[in-house]
Amino acid sequence: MIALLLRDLRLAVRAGGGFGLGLAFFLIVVVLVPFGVGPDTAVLSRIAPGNLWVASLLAALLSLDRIFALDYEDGSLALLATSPLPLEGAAMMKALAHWITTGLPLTLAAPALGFLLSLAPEAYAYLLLSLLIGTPALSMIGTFGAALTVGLRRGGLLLSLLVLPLYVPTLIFGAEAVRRGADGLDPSGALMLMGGITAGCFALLPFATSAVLRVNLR
Amino acid sequence: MIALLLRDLRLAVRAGGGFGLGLAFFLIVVVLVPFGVGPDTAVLSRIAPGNLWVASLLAALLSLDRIFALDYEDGSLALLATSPLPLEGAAMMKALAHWITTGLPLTLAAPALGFLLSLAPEAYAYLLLSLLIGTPALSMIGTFGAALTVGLRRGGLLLSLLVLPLYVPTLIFGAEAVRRGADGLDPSGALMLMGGITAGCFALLPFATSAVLRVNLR
Amino acid sequence: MWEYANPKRFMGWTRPVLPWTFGLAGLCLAVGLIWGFFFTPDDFRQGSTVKIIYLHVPAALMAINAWIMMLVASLIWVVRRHHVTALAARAAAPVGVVFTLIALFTGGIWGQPMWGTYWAWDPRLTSFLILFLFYLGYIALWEAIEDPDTAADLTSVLCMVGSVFAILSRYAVLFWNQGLHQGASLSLDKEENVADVFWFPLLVCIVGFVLLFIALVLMRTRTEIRARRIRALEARARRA
Amino acid sequence: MLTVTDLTCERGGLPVLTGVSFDVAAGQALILRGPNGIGKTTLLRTLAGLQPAVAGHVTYPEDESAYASHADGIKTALSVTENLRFWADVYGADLPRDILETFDLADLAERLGGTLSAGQKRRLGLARLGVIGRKVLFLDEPTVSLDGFSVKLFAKWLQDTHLARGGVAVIATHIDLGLAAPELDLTPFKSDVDAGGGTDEAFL
Amino acid sequence: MLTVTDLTCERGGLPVLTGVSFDVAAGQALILRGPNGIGKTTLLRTLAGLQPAVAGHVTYPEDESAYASHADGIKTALSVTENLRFWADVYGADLPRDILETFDLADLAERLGGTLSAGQKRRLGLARLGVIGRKVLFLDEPTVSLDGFSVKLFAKWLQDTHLARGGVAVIATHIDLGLAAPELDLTPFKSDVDAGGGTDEAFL
Amino acid sequence: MPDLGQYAVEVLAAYGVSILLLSAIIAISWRRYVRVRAALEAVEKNG
Ligand code: HEM
Ligand SMILES: Nc1ncnc2c1ncn2[C@@H]1O[C@H](COP(=O)(O)OP(=O)(O)OP(=O)(O)O)[C@@H](O)[C@H]1O
Ligand SMILES: Nc1ncnc2c1ncn2[C@@H]1O[C@H](COP(=O)(O)OP(=O)(O)OP(=O)(O)O)[C@@H](O)[C@H]1O
Ligand SMILES: [Mg+2]
Ligand SMILES: [Mg+2]
Repeated sequence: MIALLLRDLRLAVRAGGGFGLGLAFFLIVVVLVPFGVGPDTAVLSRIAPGNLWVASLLAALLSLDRIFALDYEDGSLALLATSPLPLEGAAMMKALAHWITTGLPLTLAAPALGFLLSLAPEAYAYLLLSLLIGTPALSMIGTFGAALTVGLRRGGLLLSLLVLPLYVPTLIFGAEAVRRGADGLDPSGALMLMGGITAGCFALLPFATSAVLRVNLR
Repeated sequence: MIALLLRDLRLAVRAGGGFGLGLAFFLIVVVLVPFGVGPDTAVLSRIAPGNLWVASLLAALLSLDRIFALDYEDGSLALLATSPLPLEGAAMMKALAHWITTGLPLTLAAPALGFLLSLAPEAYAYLLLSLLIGTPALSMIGTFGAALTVGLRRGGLLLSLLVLPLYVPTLIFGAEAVRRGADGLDPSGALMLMGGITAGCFALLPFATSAVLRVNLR
Repeated sequence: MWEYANPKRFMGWTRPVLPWTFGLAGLCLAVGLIWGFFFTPDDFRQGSTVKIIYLHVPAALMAINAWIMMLVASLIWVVRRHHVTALAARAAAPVGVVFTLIALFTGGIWGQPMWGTYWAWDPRLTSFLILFLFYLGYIALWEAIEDPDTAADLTSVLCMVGSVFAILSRYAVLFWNQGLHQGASLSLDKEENVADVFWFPLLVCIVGFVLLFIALVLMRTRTEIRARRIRALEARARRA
Repeated sequence: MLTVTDLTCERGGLPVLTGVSFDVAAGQALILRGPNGIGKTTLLRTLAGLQPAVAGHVTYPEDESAYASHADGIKTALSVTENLRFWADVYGADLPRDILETFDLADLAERLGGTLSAGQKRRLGLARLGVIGRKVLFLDEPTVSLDGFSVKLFAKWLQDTHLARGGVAVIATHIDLGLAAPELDLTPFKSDVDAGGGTDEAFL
Repeated sequence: MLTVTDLTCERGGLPVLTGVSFDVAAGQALILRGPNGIGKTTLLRTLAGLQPAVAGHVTYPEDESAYASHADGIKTALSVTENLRFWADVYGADLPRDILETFDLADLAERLGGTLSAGQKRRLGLARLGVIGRKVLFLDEPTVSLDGFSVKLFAKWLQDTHLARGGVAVIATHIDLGLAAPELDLTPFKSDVDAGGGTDEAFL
Repeated sequence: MPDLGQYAVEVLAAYGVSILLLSAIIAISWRRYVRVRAALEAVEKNG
């Protein structure tokens, strides 16, 4: 299982800076918002928590379709499914690799970008914490969506359509935690609920993912 | 050339509602923003023009990597390049097909979504107009970006990274036009500049695209 | 009981049932809507807008129930692999979408006189928007997959996972915004029930919507079975 | 070691092959023959457990099978050695020391998968079979794109290493591998147009 | 009709083949032979104009060539007929009436590309060559995955239709096509380790 | 026609659109029902 994780990470690095790209996309989306919304600092700071969370969600989304697509096309997925590796474990490793290449760098970079959007100073700690707790759930849910659409050409867009509604609870709790932090309220409720979602996702979704993969390989 | 356009459109329709999906993604991004930003109508209405433009940009972006990737992988792109069809024409047709499947439906649906974000009533006409003028440029620029990254696995993210900065002028003028419309100012300057960008893109980018494709096929 | 889910048996027993269901649905809807629209008084506070309730509440109820029916059908498909249940779930989704749209639209229109806005990010309204998105994704997945059994399997899993997340979203949305929307007051035992003048025609309308849903799902399931049979026959003919 | 009794497999909702039965003893190979589209790939995928059988039984020792498809599962961004080591790790095996020589890949050890020619890629795909050390192999046209010399190399490995160690192989191919193995022509097993079974059956 | 003089082609920055020269007269085919990795694919891509030659000349009538690669360019969501009609439209040609029979695709005419077996796909890829009506064909292992019968079908089309009409074909293959055509073994043209040319030269 | 007062537009729009949507789904379902039935009959006759 570790072999799969290492291979995926190595491939991400080899294929032209897999690590940097999610991050760069995050940066660009965050930077685009002022162009669209206008340069008013009060408005920007007001919408900063939501903005950062939506941007990280989109950054996570963008690389989802590659989680299984390449392995499916070159035949490795069928070979993996007939290998001694349990497919549930493979699904979990895939999600983990996705998180390490997108969720983690994005979390670490978010405070710097909060700065660009004049996020309230009190909120930085909660921004970091909420992303740290929430992004693994995004990766796991996304892996499930990627497994659903793996056989389909043009799956990218359908994948987003399926996954985005599933992201809603995580997004709400995440942004709410940061917003509460910025307003000086207690965000621990939201954080705890989000932790529950993440734990639940990792407990259940690997099974759904592997079931769906088996169907798609049939 | 028409054959290529028709084939691409047919493929988009066959592959599970190619038309609807860009639209659905647009809808979802627009809907997610309030979850991130909070339900306050005043804030939402304030950021609505930028929001709608950023969302349409992201919806256009998401389907870009499929413009050439499938044809590249199954070998049709090499066959097309050695066919009597001029590659510039093929590039233009690809952009056109992309616009018809994403830009156009998105433009038509934008007013309905403006509604959800309580966009100022005066701005609807300009929203429609600016998207109608601007989205073809998004498709053409995106096609160029897709040609740049066609040989690369995991091109999707790199593609976004390359294309998003190129989208900035279109975004600025588009959102500005809508914002001015909402504030009751005259948006014709921004609209005209955007028209210039679109015309320029269609005049020059097909050549750049075909040059880049030839290099990638080598 | 399960044998009625065999495609041939299903086609057999639904043929006579279908026109009756449609007829009854039409009757209930006509009675309920005409009663409600023409023969009920205006509310002292809401004026004539109470009349929207005869469309809004049944549509909202059925929008949720259609999804629940799809969930049950998906579970049956996964456990017992009866083709008809999978096809019935597929047939129900567009009907559910229409009910969702009606609930959203009538609610929005009602919002203008009551809350002064067509759309507010109220939890109930927002949950419905999310439900709408789930319907869209579910239908898109069905449409995107070539092989019908694969499609049935994948959409079933999506429906089950989606249901869990839909419930989570409901709680999340409540957490996010307290909202303007009215609480449930249709319960039969509560004191502060809607006045009887509104309640009886509403009940007839609800029955009408339920029957209409059943009729539409039966009809569309019959269509799906026939389409699937065409597919199977053509595949066999090509093989020959 | 491998017993197949009265197997029916389907593709696209309809049965493709009906009543396939055969036995392969340890140390034996079986060559599947039949024209394009008869159902060789379908049969191999069913044997490998990638798709369920409509009827019949397949028995072989558990956790001892491996499947090689038309596609090789080679990662273009990993080198030849890295590709092989990955599969060795997944199967918890060691990389046999002479595996690169056996499949004439020694010169290419550090080359990236993406820079191999069609036949070199295929040799790498076959080398995976030597790495994972499974006893029951299901091979779908393993020699596509190989030149005559490489075909012999592969046949030799199969005969002298895999089968000699008591392995078993079922191989679909259109060419002559030069193996002394029984052949099974699938044409007689082609399903009748109105044979029962298959997921479409309920609708016919 | 096709003249190649002193051609050098490169792959991955280094020359692979040096000094390849041959002539193919109208109505003639040439079979390229050589072990895996010698450079057959590279040579064919250079001839087809997909990559530039390092040195030497290739001449053939303009707008008369077509290339068929390892991949077939088949759209899985289009039917067999739609796939062929698309290429006919691109080349401004009509769909020959008997093309489906020629390649034994008549039964599959309405099937989607994605539901074909490996060999059926390949036959569809070859049928494209019959549709576009080009005179100079560069074919890279055209018979991969084909059964014996289909190989004969293809050889017959090539001999009786394409070559008989004055066409030309250069074919890389590892098997015996049963064509009466001269063969060219590429082994002698393999580039020296320190042969000049190639984009890396400036750094050597 | 009952007197709908100041909210006539809203109430009528709600009824109009709802009935339109219901008719649409019924019409679409019915049209497909008829078409698929005819197609199946054609296939069964030929097969
Ligand atoms: C787009 C917006 C709306 C949506 C999606 C929506 C959704 C729903 C749902 C799901 C129900 C039934 C659930 C239950 O009975 O607990 C319901 C009932 C109801 N809605 Fe709405 N609603 C919307 C807007 C409105 C508006 C603006 C009003 C008017 C003020 C309104 C008034 C009512 C009433 C009176 C009921 C019946 C409550 C009861 O007695 O149970 N709704 N709505
Ligand atoms: N998705 C599908 N739907 C319907 N029929 C299919 C589908 N996939 C394959 N088939 C058909 O099933 C039959 C068996 O295909 P299979 O791939 O097993 O053949 P094969 O013996 O491996 O052929 P080849 O030698 O060409 O690889 C073929 O006739 C093929 O056309
Ligand atoms: N991107 C690359 N970088 C470096 N070397 C490469 C690259 N691609 C191919 N090669 C090498 O170039 C040589 C020629 O490859 P080519 O694909 O032309 O061989 P081929 O004769 O077609 O072989 P086959 O019969 O296996 O298809 C091979 O040795 C191959 O390893
Ligand atoms: Mg096969
Ligand atoms: Mg080659």
